[in-house]
Amino acid sequence: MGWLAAMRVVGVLRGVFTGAAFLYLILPTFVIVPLSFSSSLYLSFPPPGWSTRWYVALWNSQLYSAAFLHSILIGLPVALLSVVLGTMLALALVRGRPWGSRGLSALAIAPFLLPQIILAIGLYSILAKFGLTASYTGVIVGHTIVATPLVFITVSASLRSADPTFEMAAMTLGANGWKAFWFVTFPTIRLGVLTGGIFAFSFSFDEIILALFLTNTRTTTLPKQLYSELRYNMSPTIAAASTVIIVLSLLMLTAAAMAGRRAQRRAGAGRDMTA
Amino acid sequence: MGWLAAMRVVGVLRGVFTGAAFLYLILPTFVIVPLSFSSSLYLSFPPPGWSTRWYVALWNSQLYSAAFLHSILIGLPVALLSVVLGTMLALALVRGRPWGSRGLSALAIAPFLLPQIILAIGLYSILAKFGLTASYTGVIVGHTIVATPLVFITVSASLRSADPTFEMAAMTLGANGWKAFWFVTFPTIRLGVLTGGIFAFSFSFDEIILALFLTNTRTTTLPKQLYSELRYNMSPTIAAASTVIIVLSLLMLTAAAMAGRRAQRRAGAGRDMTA
Amino acid sequence: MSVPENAGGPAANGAQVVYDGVAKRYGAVQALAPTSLEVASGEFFSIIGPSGSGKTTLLGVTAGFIPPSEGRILVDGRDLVGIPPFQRNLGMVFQHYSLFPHMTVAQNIGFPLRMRKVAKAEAGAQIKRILDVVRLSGMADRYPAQLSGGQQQRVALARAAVYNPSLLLMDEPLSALDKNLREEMQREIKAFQQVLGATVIYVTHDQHEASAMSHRIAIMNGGQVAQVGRPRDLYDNPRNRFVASFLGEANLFEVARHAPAPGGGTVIETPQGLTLRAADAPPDSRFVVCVRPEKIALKSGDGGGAECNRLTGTVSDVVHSSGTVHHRVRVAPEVEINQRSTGGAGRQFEVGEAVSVTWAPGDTQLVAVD
Amino acid sequence: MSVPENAGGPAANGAQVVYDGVAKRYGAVQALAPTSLEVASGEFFSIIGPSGSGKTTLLGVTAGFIPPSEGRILVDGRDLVGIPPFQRNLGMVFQHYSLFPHMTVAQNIGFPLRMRKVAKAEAGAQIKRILDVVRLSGMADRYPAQLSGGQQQRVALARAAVYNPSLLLMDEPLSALDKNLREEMQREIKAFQQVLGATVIYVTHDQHEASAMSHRIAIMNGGQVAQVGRPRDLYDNPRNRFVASFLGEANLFEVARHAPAPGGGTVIETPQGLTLRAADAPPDSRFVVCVRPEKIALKSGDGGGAECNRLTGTVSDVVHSSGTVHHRVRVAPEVEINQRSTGGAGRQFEVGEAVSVTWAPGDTQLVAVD
Repeated sequence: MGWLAAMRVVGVLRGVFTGAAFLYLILPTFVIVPLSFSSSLYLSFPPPGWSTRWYVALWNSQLYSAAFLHSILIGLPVALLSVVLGTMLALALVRGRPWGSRGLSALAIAPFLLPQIILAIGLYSILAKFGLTASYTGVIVGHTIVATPLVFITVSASLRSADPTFEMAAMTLGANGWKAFWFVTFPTIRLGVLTGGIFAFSFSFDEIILALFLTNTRTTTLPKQLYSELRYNMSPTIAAASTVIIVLSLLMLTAAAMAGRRAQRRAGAGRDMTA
Repeated sequence: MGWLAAMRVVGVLRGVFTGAAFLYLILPTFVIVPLSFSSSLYLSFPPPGWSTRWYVALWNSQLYSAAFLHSILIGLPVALLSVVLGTMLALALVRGRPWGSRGLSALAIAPFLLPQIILAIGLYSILAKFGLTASYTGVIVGHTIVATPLVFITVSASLRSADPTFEMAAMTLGANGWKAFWFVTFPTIRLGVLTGGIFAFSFSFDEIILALFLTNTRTTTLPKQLYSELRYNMSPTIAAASTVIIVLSLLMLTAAAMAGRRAQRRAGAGRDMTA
Repeated sequence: MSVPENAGGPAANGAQVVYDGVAKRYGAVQALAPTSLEVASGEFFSIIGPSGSGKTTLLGVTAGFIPPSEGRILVDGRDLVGIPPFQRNLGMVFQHYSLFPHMTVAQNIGFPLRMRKVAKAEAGAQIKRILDVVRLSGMADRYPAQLSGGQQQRVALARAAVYNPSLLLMDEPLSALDKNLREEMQREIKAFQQVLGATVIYVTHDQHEASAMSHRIAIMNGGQVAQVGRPRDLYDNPRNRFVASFLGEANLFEVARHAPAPGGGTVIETPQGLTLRAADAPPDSRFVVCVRPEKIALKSGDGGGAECNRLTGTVSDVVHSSGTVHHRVRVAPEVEINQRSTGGAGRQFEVGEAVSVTWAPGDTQLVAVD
Repeated sequence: MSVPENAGGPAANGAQVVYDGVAKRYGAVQALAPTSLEVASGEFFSIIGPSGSGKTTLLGVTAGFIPPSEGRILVDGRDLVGIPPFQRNLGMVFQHYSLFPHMTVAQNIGFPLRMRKVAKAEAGAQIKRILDVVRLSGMADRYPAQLSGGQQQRVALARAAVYNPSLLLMDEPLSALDKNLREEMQREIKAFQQVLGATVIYVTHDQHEASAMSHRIAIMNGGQVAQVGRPRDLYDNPRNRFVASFLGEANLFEVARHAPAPGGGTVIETPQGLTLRAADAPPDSRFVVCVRPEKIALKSGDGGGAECNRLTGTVSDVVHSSGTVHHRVRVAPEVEINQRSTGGAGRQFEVGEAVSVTWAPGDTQLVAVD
């Protein structure tokens, strides 16, 4: 049974490697969490003692509360606009399948992959014309451009895995195009739309470059506030704020993952017996 | 034929909407391109006249050349390290399929989705201990953490679409585990690995937050240089540099898309007759 | 299914369907040559053929998904061309059922009634009635993913039939099921159609399925209808070589020379030098000879009367499968003949044995090449 | 395939395979009950059964992918248990071929030779030889994606056989092909095995495929071997109810009472009040009656001699399919009998006609319930 024993050793080594890789990937982000409970006035590791005073400071900070509110006020319209735009694009490119739809799909994803600093410069020079550089509008427009591809990707995936004969079936059963969409197509991609919306909000909530360029002190977002604080003092309030952002981001990503998984199961249901 | 005519009108409307959506998504990034050919000293739109003087200025700028070199010197090791780490993780989680591999896969993608500013703070506080904050090492470590999930995603997709019986077949034909990997598994995921590597390099080449925190003047990257310039003067040299970055990014994304498509075709080959 | 004789309420009258020169071209490609067919009221009509033969195009044109390039489709005299699918009021069953995964069984079946704005109470009664017919009364609140393949198939049938359409289209509805279930469902669908009284147009690539279920079959090839007829007639009197070889097994012989036989009929010589006798006069066009495996008898050594076709050879293969014995006999270097018999009929032979292969001249079919 | 008689060089001697109490448990679940089987050298041995019956487990244990919980697998006397798959030196053909998409046909076939460090010239000659056998000589430089399904199948065969393994395992190798191609490939695989001389263990869910190709068949059910035998013996003498109903069609009758008949044999009464005669004495255990559809004759009205089984009823269904006529006759409110005949044998009846259903007592099989 030498071969089976060898296989077992390989399995253990694989486990050790996997653990080490995860430490490397995850630790640097989460190192901020213990720092936020430090009793020290400085961001130093390891903390000399423990306290929750920085969370109290965060809670009492007008600047952070305002930034949190701004982030929400920007994130929600971004999610809504991206969902509408991304879903319509996905429907046009995946279901309509126009000539060159592959290339167009790549183009629809490009805004997410191209450097955001260049988008920021470009948007700034356009918005400056209309005097919108420091309003909510500017940053919402910018975030929507980058977040729309996220919705496009999740909705496209839902559409591709949904049986295209669903709509044909609905039509033979008496549903016109609009009813077929509303009663059949939309419910099958609903979870993809939801996932995309969460991603879009989460992106807007975390984004910083566009926020730096397109908000002013009256519309500062949470990450921008973090960034500004960092330049003046390195107090553990930053660590507390970061921890809050991490927790919120993880919650949103978990929600998106769960919605995504449910969508997958749903899509599979109609074709269970195909294999 | 009233219905067919109605369908045609819907088709035209869809085309108009798609075009408008693309203008909105793409224009703000590409508005920088005409600006780079402006004859004006300022970033104003529309340019009063045309010239290529800013490209000449860019070419002669020592700061931009150095930043370009730094970006390459950081991007290449990032791509290499991400490819090794991401591929090994994908093999361990997709092929090894340990208990909880779904949750672990989500965790492996998390570093890409969590806010980079928090990673930057966390890494800074760790690297400060080792005096690595301003070296290449720091930013390479940081970029690798965010880029590894990109490789993990592309390689996992390749592995999932490759027939898992390939390795079993190789074994019955006389290949031990290592040979089965080298001669059969690796070639089938090669294009996924390549795509992931291009994504990783492209990410590093465009990234700015980590670069702001973890590089100094001797290791400034191209996006950071752009950012610094913007704060002091708004000359069209920035537009020229941006145009160069856009062109390089588009080239890399096109290469990745082509590799990805080829990989898809390959993976389909073995199962052509399955449907 | 053993449907109760009085189930289903008032059976709809099956529609009469007339295809009048229906054709479909995509640019220069002719997916469907001008086709004229009549399907009688209440008929179970199957369309079979290899993939790409145009059978799916014909169904798509009927359902309204594909606008025909020319021709008319008259259902009870009304031309369907130009009418959108959702106003054609026909039922369709799809290959993978296309049950809506987010709706329960009752909601799926109720969907066409909801689209027709049928009152809730009335719709509930109709759903209940059709669920009884397909024997799924207890499953109304399940989701499709919770059903077996056969149950999903029944829900799809019920959904397509609940509004009593006079025409049901079925696109390979059983191809996703495994063999045993498929045979059971064949019987269920046949019984279901008898209860409903609807006309059924049924597309399949499985000839046995078509034979088991249909009144008549249209065989398609290369965008054209090759032959239409009852299952038995198609097998016994194929119009051309394609039909002869597509249905069942056929021993086909090329013809080198032929001449009228002294006592009537025809004497044929094959390129391999075999001599065959047929009772019929040869058709005008070029033809091949077709002999069905079950028409052939094997005798040991030199048996068989002079009035028969008689070839000699050696047995090259014997297969016993579910009470049927298949012999393969090599009668010339390049020619093997398939013979088949069921039950105790005829002696069984071993591989390598010398045998005579005999059949009556009347069982020698002369089939046009094209 | 019409393989040249002298192809293939020195045919390997087929391995003798002995399963000695091989079992596999996953926790409390018994995927494979202790199984003992002998497969003779050069035998074509099929394993059939419904999904989940253990046939794939048995193949996986043989190939070395699944370590057995107990028992030995002796191949020519050598115990394979504990030997990794890559040292077992057997050939395996997978359901979807598992051809390596990045290698040409020649590289795919050469892969096992490369793993065995065969010299390049020698390997080239062996690849050329096996390509001739599978008639793909012109395809050496193609990639798998450029081949048809049947050609891919042949490459998979060639790759599994090029190093002359004495044992070939095949896991539903034809299930991905369409029906006509499948029948052609059955013959090719059979001929291929005869050229090679290797022992073949062949897993399939298609009983006709198994019958057409195999010397012997093992029928599995619920992790156990239900019966092993020649195709014909399994059909004619099923050991239990599962085997009787799994193979072909069977008319099965429950037994309410039975008694010895005056002239020998047994008289049986069914719960529905039908009386049947069998030539055999009943087995010790509980049993059911099985009559095969092709053993039954139909006669109009009251025909049939007194020495026969004779039931009367009305024809409920008639199907003509490829020269075979299937009748279904209702002989009691809940009992329908399937009858089948081929060619011109017997008159054909219409639905609704009154008929007698007759068969010889010797064709009444008494089959143990379990």
